[in-house]
Amino acid sequence: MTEAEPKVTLDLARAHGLTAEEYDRIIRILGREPTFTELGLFSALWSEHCAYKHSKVFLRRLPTRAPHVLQGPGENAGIVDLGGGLALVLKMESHNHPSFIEPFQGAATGVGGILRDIFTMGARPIATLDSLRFGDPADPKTRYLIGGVVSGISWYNNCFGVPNVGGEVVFAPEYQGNPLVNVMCVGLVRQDRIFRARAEGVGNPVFYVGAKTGRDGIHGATMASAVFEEGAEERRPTVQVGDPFTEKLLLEACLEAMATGGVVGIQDMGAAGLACCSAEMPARAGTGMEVDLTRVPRRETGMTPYEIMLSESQERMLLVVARGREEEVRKIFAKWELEAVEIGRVTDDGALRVTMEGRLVAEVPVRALTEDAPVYDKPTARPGWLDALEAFDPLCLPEPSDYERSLLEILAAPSVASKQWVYRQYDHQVGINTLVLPGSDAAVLRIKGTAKAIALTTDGNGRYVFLDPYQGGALAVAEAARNLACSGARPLAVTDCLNFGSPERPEILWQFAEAIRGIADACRLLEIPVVSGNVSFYNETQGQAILPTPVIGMAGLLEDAGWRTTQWFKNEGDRIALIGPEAVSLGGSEYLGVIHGRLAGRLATLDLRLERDVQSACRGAIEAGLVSSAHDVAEGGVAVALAEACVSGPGEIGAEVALPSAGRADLTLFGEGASRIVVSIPAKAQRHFEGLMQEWGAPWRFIGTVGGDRFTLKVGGSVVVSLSLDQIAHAWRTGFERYVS
Amino acid sequence: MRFGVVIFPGTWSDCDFHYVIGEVLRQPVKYVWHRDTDLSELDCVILPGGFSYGDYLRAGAIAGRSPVVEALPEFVARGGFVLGSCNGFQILCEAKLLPGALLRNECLQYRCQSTFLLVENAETPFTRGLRPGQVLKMPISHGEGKYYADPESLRALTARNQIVFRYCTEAGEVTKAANPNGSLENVAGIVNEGGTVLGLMPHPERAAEAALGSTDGLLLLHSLIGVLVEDGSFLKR
Amino acid sequence: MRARIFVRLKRGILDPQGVAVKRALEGLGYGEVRDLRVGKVLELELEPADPGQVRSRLEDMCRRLLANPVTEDFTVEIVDEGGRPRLP
Amino acid sequence: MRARIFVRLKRGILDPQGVAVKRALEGLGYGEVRDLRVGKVLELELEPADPGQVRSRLEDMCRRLLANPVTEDFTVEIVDEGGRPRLP
Ligand SMILES: Nc1ncnc2c1ncn2[C@@H]1O[C@H](COP(=O)(O)OP(=O)(O)O)[C@@H](O)[C@H]1O
Ligand SMILES: [Mg+2]
Repeated sequence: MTEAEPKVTLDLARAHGLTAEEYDRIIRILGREPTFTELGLFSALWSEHCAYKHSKVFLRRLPTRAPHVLQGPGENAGIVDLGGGLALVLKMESHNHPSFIEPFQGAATGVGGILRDIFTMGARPIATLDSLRFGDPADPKTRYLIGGVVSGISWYNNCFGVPNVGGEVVFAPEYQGNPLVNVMCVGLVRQDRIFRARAEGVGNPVFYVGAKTGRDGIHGATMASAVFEEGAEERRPTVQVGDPFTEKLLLEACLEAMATGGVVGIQDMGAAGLACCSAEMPARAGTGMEVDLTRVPRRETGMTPYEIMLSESQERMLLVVARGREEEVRKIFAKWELEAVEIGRVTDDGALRVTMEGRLVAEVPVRALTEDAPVYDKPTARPGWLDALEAFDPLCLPEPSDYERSLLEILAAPSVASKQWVYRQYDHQVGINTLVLPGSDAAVLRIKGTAKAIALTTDGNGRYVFLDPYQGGALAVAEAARNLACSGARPLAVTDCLNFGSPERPEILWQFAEAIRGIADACRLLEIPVVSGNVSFYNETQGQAILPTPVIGMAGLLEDAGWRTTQWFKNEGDRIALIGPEAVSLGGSEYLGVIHGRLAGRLATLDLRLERDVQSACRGAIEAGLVSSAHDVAEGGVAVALAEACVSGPGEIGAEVALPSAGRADLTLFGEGASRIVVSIPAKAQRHFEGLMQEWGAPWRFIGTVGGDRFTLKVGGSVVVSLSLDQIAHAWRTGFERYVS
Repeated sequence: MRFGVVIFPGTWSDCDFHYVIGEVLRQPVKYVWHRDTDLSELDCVILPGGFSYGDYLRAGAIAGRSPVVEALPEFVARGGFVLGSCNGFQILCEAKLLPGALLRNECLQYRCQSTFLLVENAETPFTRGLRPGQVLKMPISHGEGKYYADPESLRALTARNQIVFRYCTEAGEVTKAANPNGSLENVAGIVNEGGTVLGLMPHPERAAEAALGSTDGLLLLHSLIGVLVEDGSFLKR
Repeated sequence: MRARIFVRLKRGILDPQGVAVKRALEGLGYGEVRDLRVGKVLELELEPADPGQVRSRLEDMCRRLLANPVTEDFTVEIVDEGGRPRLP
Repeated sequence: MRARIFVRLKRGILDPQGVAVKRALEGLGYGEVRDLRVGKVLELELEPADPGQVRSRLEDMCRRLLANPVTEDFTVEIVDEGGRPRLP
């Protein structure tokens, strides 16, 4: 339709990441060859990132319904009922590839994108969390990446003004060429103010609001779906630049405009920009849309329709406004010094029609771009390498000669050590809701005007998923829920971010399918719906996939904010109890990695019913007001959990603990297994506590007492660790920092 | 006392101050848009934290030339109080309502953490409910909070007792380790010559409820509105 | 018409960023750097006008907004199309 | 020996800071600014050496550390004592 545009051929389609079959399908749908702009639209909307073509069949297995779910998957974010007319909006997204290419801007725009997903639903973002994975901490490249990613997140979060209240930082060599940057955001909305990304109302005007369009990130969506190769650095010019200041104005202007009732539907221009919005919004509403690109505010001259449609310039939104309310909406954006331009209208014929300077450059049924996108059910195969890994018995390795040294080494391992260096660069208090700051199992935020609070966490262990994707997936859910239980909360909902290698490889797709099966089973048994999420495939460099890493973001509710509980010991003389089973394993443990440099073995079996009972027991004791501290036993086993409980709080306090022998002392101290929580309770609450545990049917035992200025561990009657608090605190506080500063 | 909380494009502690003044202290409070210049209904103007204009160029620079800030000298001249916290302090310095400037943190990183403040001057309207030497706990959250003034200005500030708060340890020692951003002589907050304009980097509004870890920030506002604090150690205005 | 404005920290004020960059360069083997300071440069594209007048407008902008007189110095350069400074 | 290095955002890359400063100048009555971009300038004091060699060392520094090749361009100038650039 335009002379200037290149002729579309199969080769060009291939260069756009489309297969020959997919290209045929496009021709069949259109009944003709696509124009260049149309090819761009198909390549973006049919990319893995937008169409979920390899994951859709598996994602259907996730439980997404529950009475309190107001919005499940399918919108920009999920929504759950908080009671009292309030709702919580949540979503997590990855920005892995952009962050590898340009860590600062990549991570920053990752934050920007997820914030827009939340406020596009009408909610005010109240917290973010960031879940990060990097390669070898000693590699200078890793230091460069961490520095860039953390300062990018810090810049965007802090400038925008949302507290970052938690997250993770984990290291493993498998992430060396492909770090993970996942950001979760939650927002608060009144239930009568929820907005959806639908282009309703034929004849309604379509408004473009926010920043101008430049040539940023064109092909970002297809890039995120392409395997990294040597020379990927040359793709660099496609990196987007963030402007958190403009985003903050966009937030205020959008919420103000939404409050007038003049806004019908709204979606952020994220991946695949205007292309994605102008197809998805009418598709959800069963309408069509007409867009005149001549009116789109541009930052650069000579932009083609293709570029304007596919640009991923940040801080932009598409609004459908009620006819007659245009002036009202325009005024609000002007007040916030933002552009708001009418660029099109909603139509009734199900087509997306794009014009520029009077020429028609694309005309495609919106369904063709969205619902008709290809869906694959590709083969999966259990990788052969697992047999040898499973057969490995960690107990064939020599027992450490010095347990004190081993404990200090694990505490100082950068995946275990304090992450204060990271979170002190993030504002975690703006909004004055954060009751439990970063540094405990879960962050807790109050809901102003109510007695309630919410708890937030992200969890995922790629080592577990690598060794046993089914259990690993389930364990991620179990651990997230356990973290919430430790803080006193009842889980409400999951948002996930599933980071895997190439789904075109059967072994990777098997990992993916199994992990989802595990997540689904755990969510079903623990009764936690999945309300939103994201899939990030193709996380590999030169055929080397990352550890399969599903990250579970979870939000929970405390009916009484006063129940909130932190992980550190508080009072001399408090009794320490371990709730949960004895069974643990060194397979896939942090100990095996740090001390023996191996990733192998079998995981301890997760019993989901037991998990549920342990969590209920812990929460029950918290709600009864018996618990001074509760800490999930995770990486590093019970020895690390106890040591952290001694030194992670505002004041340090010692403990004396005696554990029954579970065989070798390394297994007892550092063995990892699900469903275990260390709590401390005042001695006078002991009776009451015992009764409650009985009631919930959770296994438990007293293992020691809080107090003094040493940390002492006995196993089977003999002292294996006796360290001063200074030694422990030093190892744990400096372990991460020594690599980054 | 009637409070006005100013909103610049990019301000984010506005709601927090509004909440603390309105809901915790139960005082009359309203928002003031950055283009408003009529402050006649107000007794105290709050310049809250945030990244006004993205803090582009220099923190507080662009906001320091905004209409509402240009109206402040007259407001102060007729007896009004101004409290600038975090970005508000930066704006006050940029607008020359307070001497000196705030530079990038010496560690070159943003810092969000709890700090302790030594009260040096308990004679100002913002601190008369406090004792000299008292230690307050208040969080900071900034990337450009290193106070700087040339030696002469610093001497003048000291001579006139305009340095109100210094970063210190929990025990009240003013040490290098207790200084989170490299501020000159640990300066955390200063007042103008008249004592009616206070600028400080810490966030009093984040230390206004026990549930959030400290109520020391309230003491500043209590002092201002003349409520008896502590053990009645100062007289109502 | 093009101009550039340099804004730098006054001599005597510590430039921690400059120190950090200098140290990093040393670490990479560039020991020949004796001193390094980091400043800002603003590159402006202006309506054509009399250079003398432009210069004085630019200096005004610096005094009123672009430089903080407490901590910063500035210089103004009118440059030709190739980016080379024109003499005043 | 003195040099200065300009590091600026590549053309086409959004400069939000430049946009905000330009708008602020407009607000102060400086409507003549058509475009404004903010960059960094590094002013270096170096051991005396052959200018050609110095230039190539400086360019190395830029590529290895001082400029981000993804988003930034750089130029290197060897300047005389008065701060005026020497020709290459
Ligand atoms: N792993 C997942 N689990 C559950 N829902 C998912 C998952 N991945 C994607 N979704 C849902 O599919 C929809 C499309 O996701 P996505 O394309 O990531 O949204 P966006 O367009 O905002 O990036 C969203 O509603 C999202 O919540
Ligand atoms: Mg999105």
